Amino acid sequence: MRLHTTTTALGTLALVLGLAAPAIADIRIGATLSETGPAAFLGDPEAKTLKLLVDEINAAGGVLGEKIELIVYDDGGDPNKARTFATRLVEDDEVVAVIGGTTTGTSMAILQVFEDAEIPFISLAGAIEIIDPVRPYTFKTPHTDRMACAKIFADMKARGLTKIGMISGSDGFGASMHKQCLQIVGDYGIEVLADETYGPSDADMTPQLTNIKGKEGVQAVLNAGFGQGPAIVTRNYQQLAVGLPLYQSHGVASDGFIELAGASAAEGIRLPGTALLVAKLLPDNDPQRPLVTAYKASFEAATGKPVSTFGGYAHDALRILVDALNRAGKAEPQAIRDAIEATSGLVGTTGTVTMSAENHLGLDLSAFRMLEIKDGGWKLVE
Amino acid sequence: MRLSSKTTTLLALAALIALAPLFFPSSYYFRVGSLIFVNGLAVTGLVVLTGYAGQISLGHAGFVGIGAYACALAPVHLGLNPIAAAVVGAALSGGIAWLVGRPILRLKGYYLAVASLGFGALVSMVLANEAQVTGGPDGMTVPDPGLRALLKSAGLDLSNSAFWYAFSGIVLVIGAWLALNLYHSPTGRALRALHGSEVAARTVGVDVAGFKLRAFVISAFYASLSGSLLALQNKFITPDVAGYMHSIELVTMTVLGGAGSVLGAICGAMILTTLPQVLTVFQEYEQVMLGLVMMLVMIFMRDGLLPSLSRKIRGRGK
Amino acid sequence: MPELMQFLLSGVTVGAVYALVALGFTIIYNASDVVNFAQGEFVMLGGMFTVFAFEAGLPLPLAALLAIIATAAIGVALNKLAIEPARGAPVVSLIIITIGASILIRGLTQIAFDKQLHRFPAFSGDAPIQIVGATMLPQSLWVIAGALAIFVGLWLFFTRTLTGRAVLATANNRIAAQLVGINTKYVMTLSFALSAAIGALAGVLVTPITLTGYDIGIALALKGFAAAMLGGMGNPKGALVGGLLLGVIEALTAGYLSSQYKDAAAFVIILAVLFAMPQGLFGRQSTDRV
Amino acid sequence: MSLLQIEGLGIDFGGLRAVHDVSFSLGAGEIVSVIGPNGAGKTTLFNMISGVYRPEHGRVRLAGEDVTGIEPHLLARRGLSRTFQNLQIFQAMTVLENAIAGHHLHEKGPVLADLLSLPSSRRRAAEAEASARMLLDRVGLGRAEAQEAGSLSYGALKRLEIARALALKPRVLLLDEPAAGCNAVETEEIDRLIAEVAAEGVAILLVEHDMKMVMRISNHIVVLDHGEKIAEGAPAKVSRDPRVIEAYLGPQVRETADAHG
Repeated sequence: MRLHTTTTALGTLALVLGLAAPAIADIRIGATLSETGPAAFLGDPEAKTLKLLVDEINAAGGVLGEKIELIVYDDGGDPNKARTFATRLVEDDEVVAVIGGTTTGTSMAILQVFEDAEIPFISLAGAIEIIDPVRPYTFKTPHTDRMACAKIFADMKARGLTKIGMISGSDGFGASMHKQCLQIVGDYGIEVLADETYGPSDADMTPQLTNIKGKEGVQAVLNAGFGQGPAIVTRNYQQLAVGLPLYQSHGVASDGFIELAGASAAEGIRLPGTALLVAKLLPDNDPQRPLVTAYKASFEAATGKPVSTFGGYAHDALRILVDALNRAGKAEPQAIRDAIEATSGLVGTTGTVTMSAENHLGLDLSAFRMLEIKDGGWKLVE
Repeated sequence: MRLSSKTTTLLALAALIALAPLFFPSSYYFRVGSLIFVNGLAVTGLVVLTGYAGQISLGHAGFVGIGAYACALAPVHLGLNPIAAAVVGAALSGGIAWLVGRPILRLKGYYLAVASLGFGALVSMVLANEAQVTGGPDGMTVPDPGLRALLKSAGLDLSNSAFWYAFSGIVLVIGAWLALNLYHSPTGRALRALHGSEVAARTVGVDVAGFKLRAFVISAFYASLSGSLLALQNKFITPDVAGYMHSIELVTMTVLGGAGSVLGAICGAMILTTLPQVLTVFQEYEQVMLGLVMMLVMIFMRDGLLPSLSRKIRGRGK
Repeated sequence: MPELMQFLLSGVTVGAVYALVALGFTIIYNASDVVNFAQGEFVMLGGMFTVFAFEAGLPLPLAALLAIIATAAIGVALNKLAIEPARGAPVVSLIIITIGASILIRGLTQIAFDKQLHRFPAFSGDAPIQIVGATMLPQSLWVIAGALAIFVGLWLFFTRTLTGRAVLATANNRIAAQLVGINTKYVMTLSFALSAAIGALAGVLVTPITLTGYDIGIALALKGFAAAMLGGMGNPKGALVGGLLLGVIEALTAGYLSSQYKDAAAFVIILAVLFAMPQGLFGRQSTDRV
Repeated sequence: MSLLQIEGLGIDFGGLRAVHDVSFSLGAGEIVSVIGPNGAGKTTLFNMISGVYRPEHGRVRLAGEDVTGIEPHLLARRGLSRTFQNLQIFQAMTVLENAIAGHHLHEKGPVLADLLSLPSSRRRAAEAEASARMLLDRVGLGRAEAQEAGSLSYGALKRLEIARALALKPRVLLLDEPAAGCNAVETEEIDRLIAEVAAEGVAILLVEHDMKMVMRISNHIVVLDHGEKIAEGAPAKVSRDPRVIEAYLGPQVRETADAHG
C-alpha cells in the first residue's frame, strides 16, 4: 500500500517536472543566476537585464529569423543548486548556450557540466580561474578581479602611494579579489602593511579601520567587497577621519553605492568601473557611448532602478552570444562556441571584446576606467 | 509470510530507487534523484539523532562540510583515493562529534540548538577563512575517484548522472538498513527511551550521556558521508555545504517528512530537494511557496508528512 | 588607549544592535516557549517599511510609526495563522514553522519592495562624536538608548504590570493561567504584537547604521538568538547583557586578534559559557520534577 | 546487615530546607514505607536515594558501599530501581518495548552489532523480549503488549512501571505511590505484587498515601513532616504516635503548599 502511494506520488512529480519544461521551439538560451541569496545584489540586475534584452530582441524580430527563448533559474548563490540547474538546462531544457554563474563559486561548480555536454557557457563571475586555464566551452564577460587590482595598483603607483592597507569582505567576492590582489601587488612595488577582513553582514568596521589607521606608514586603503560592507566601511572611514585616499573595487560600481554610503563620505573615493556608470561623461566619439546610453536608458525605464556594472556583464554576455549566433548562422552549440571564440571588436559595456583560442575573456585593462566620486556623482580620472 | 516493517520499508525504498528511472524523461532526473539520496543519507542520520534520541542539531552541515572537504583535501595532501578519503572524513567527523558531543549534549532544547549551531558555524568559518588550504569561499575541485572508469572497464558504461544515481542510491539503502536495524535493537531502544523520559531511562540503567553521544557520532558519520558523496559527484565544493542554511535544510527535511521514521525523513528529503525544481514555475514566488509549504505541513501534520498520512490511511481502514 | 576606546565603542554599538534583536525574542519566548526565528524579519520589515514610506514622502517619525504598527499587525497575523493552530507541537516543529514564516516574509518582501539595499538618514546627523580620542556616530547613541529603553520597559512590564505577569503565568502553566482568569489567547496576541513592534523599532533605529534589505533578517536573527541564549533566554537582562557582550567580544577580537575569526571567537565564548552555565548567564535554573 | 542504609540525608532548594537529617535502613525482603503529608519531602528523599538529586548532606549506602550522589544509571547497575509518582513511561513505545527497555542492562551490547543487526544483538534482544513478556503477564498486561503505552489507563501504566522496574532484577526497589489513581481491585493486585516481590528477597521502599495498604503490607514505617523524620517503627506503633496524628490531622491547611510530596 505504502509502496503504491509513493510510486504514484513520484510519477505525479515526474509529470509535474516534465510539464514545467517548455515545449521545443525557437533558440533556447539558459541561465542560472543568483537572483536571491547573498549575491542577489549581482544576480538580480543580471536576470532583469537578460529578460529585458531578450524581449527587445524578440520584439525586433529575433535572431536568425527565430525568437529567443530564455530560461532563467535562480540558484540562490548555492553552487550545489546551480549544478542541478546546469544539468537541467543541458539535459532537460536542451539549451544551445548558457549564461550565468553569478559568483565564482557557482561558475566553477557548473562549468564542467557544460564542458562535458559541449555547450558554450558564458560566466558572469570575476575570478581568473574560470578562464585560466582556458577550457573549450567556457567564456566570461567581466574583467577579472586581477585586472581590477591591476587597475587600482597602477593608479596608486601613479600617485606615489606605495604602502597600503587592505580591508576585504570575507564573502566570495571579497576573498577572491583579496587573493588576486595579493598575487600581483608586488609587481607594482606596493606593500600591503595591514590586511583586515569583515563579515558580509557586519554592522561596524571601525576596529579594523582603527588598526589600519594606526599602522605606521599606510598611505592608502583598498576595500575589496560588495553589498553593504563597502558602504559601511566608507561611512566608518569618514567617522574615524582616516584621511587617506580610499579605493573601492568594481564590486560597488553603481549609483546605489553613493546613495548608501552618503555623498560626503564617498567623496574622493576611486574605483575601477565600466563606461556604463559614466555614460554621460564619455566623449561623443567614444565607441561605447551609444551602447551604454541605450542600455542604461532601457534598464532604468523598465526597472526603475539605477544600472549597475553587473547588469552590464549580462548585457555583454547576451550580446556576445547573439553576435556569435548571427555569425554562426545556425543555433548549434558547436558552431556557437566557435563563433564566440572568434568574437572580434565587439563593443560591450565592459569594453571592446576580442576573443581567441587562448583568451576567453577578450578584454584588456584599457576598457576599465578609473572613476572618482565627486559631488555625489562620477568623474573620469585621466 | 508476513514481512516485518523493516523489510517492507527497505524493499519499498530499493524498488523505488531501482524502478524510478523507468519514468525519467531525461538524465537530469538522475541528478535530482542522486541529490535526494545524498540528502536522504544525512537525514537518515538525523533520524537517529532527532527521531530516535530526541536531540536537536542545527549544526550538522558542519559534518557534511568535513566529509566534503576530506574528499577534496585528502587526495591532494595525503595522496588517498577519494573513496578512502570519504572514510577518513567520516572517521574524522565521528571523532570530532565524539569530542564536542559530550559537552554540547548536556544542553537541552534551544540551548542545544544554539550550541550545535555554533559548532556548525565554526566549521564553515574555518573552511571559508583558510583559503590557502580550502580555496576559501570560491571553493575547490574534487578529484574523480575513478569508479565510473572501473565500471566501464568491467563492461558497464553508465552516464555520469546515472552512475551517481546508482551509487548514492545503494549507499542510501545501506544507510537506511543500518538505521532501521538500530531502531529495533537494544541501542535504538535505549535512545528512544531517553527521548521519552531521560530520568526514567537513567533509572533503568541507560547511560544517557553515553547514548546521546553514540547517536550524535552515528549521525555525524551519516552527515559526513553525505558530504563526501556530494563532493564526489559535483567534483567541486564550496563552504556553502557546511553553512547554517544547509543545516536548517537538513533538519527541515527530517521533520517535514517525519523525524521518527527513516522512510518518512527520506520522503522529506525528496520533497525539499525537488520542491525548488518544481517551484521554478512560480518564478519569484518560489520562496513564498517554500515558506508556505514548510508552515502548512508542520501546522497540519505535526508528526511529519509520512507518519501523519499513514495514520490517516490506517484510520480510514479501521 | 584610544584604540581600546574605539574598539569598545564599536562593540557597544554592534552589541546594542544584537541586544535590540535579542530583546524581541524574550516576550514571545516568555509567553509561549517559542523561539521565533522570524524575529529577524520583523527587524527587516521595520527598516523596509520605513524606507519606502519615507521615500514616498512621509516625514521620518511618521514613517517609522507606520512601520512599527504594520509590523506589529504582521506579528499578530503570524500568531493567529501559524502559531496558534500549531499549539502543543514539539520544539523542532515550532522552529521549522517560524523558519518557514521567515522565508515566506522574505519572499513577499522581495516581491512587494525589491532586492536592493536601502537606508534613510540618521536621526541626528552624521557628525562623529569624540569620546577620549575615539569616535562614535550619533545614531549609535540612538541605538544604545533604544536598547536600554526597551530593556527597562520590558523589565517594568514583566515585574510591575498585571499583563506582564499574566504573560509569565501563561508560559509557566497555560491551564492554570486560564483557570485564574487570564485570557491566554489575548496574551499570545499581545506578545506577538509587542515582539514584532520591538523588532520593527530595532529596524528603524539600526537601518541608518547597518542598512536594510530583504534578506538582512537571517544574520540578525542568528546573532540575536545567540546573544539571547548567551544571556539566558527569556530574561530581558540576559538579552541586553548577552547582546552587548557579543558585540564587545567581536570588536575586541577584530581589533586585537584577527578580524577573520571574530565571529568564531564569539561562538567559542558562547559555547564556553553554555558548558559552564547550561541556562546561559541569567537563565532560569530548571530542576527535573519527577 | 541492611541492604540500603540512609544516614542523615538532607538537601535545600533555594535556601528552603526540603529534607533534613533523615536516617533509616532497609533489609532484604523488607517493605519499608515512607509516609507523611503532602510536601513532607518524600519524593525529594526518593530522588536523592535514586541519584536523581545529589544530596547536600548525609550518605546513602547500598549493601555497604557508599553510593551517595552516584548517577541513577550506575545505581541501576548496582541493583537499585524505582518507579515515579508522576508517571515516567516511554509514551511513544509499545507496552512490550517499555518492558524490554527495563532490561537495558541485560540487553545492551556493542553499538556496531546493533547497527549491523548481528546475531549476538538479536539474541540479546530476544532474551530481553521473552523476559519482558513474562513480566507483563505477571502484572496483568500480557494482552496489551502491542499497544502504544500512551493509550493505557492510569492504573495499567502504574503496573507497567513496576514491571519495567522489576526487569532490572533489583535488590532494592523504590515505589513512589504505586497505587495512586488505582481502583480497589487494582490496588489489591499491586498490593499482592509487592508482597510477592518482597518475598523473593527484594528490599522495597514505598511511598504511599493509601494508609490501609501501608498498614497492611509494611514491616516498618518512616514518617516525614517538613522534611524531617518525626517517627519510625512498626505500623501499629506509628499509627498511635501523637506527633504523627498531629502532622496528619492538625494543620491540614498546609497541604495546599505544594502539590508534590
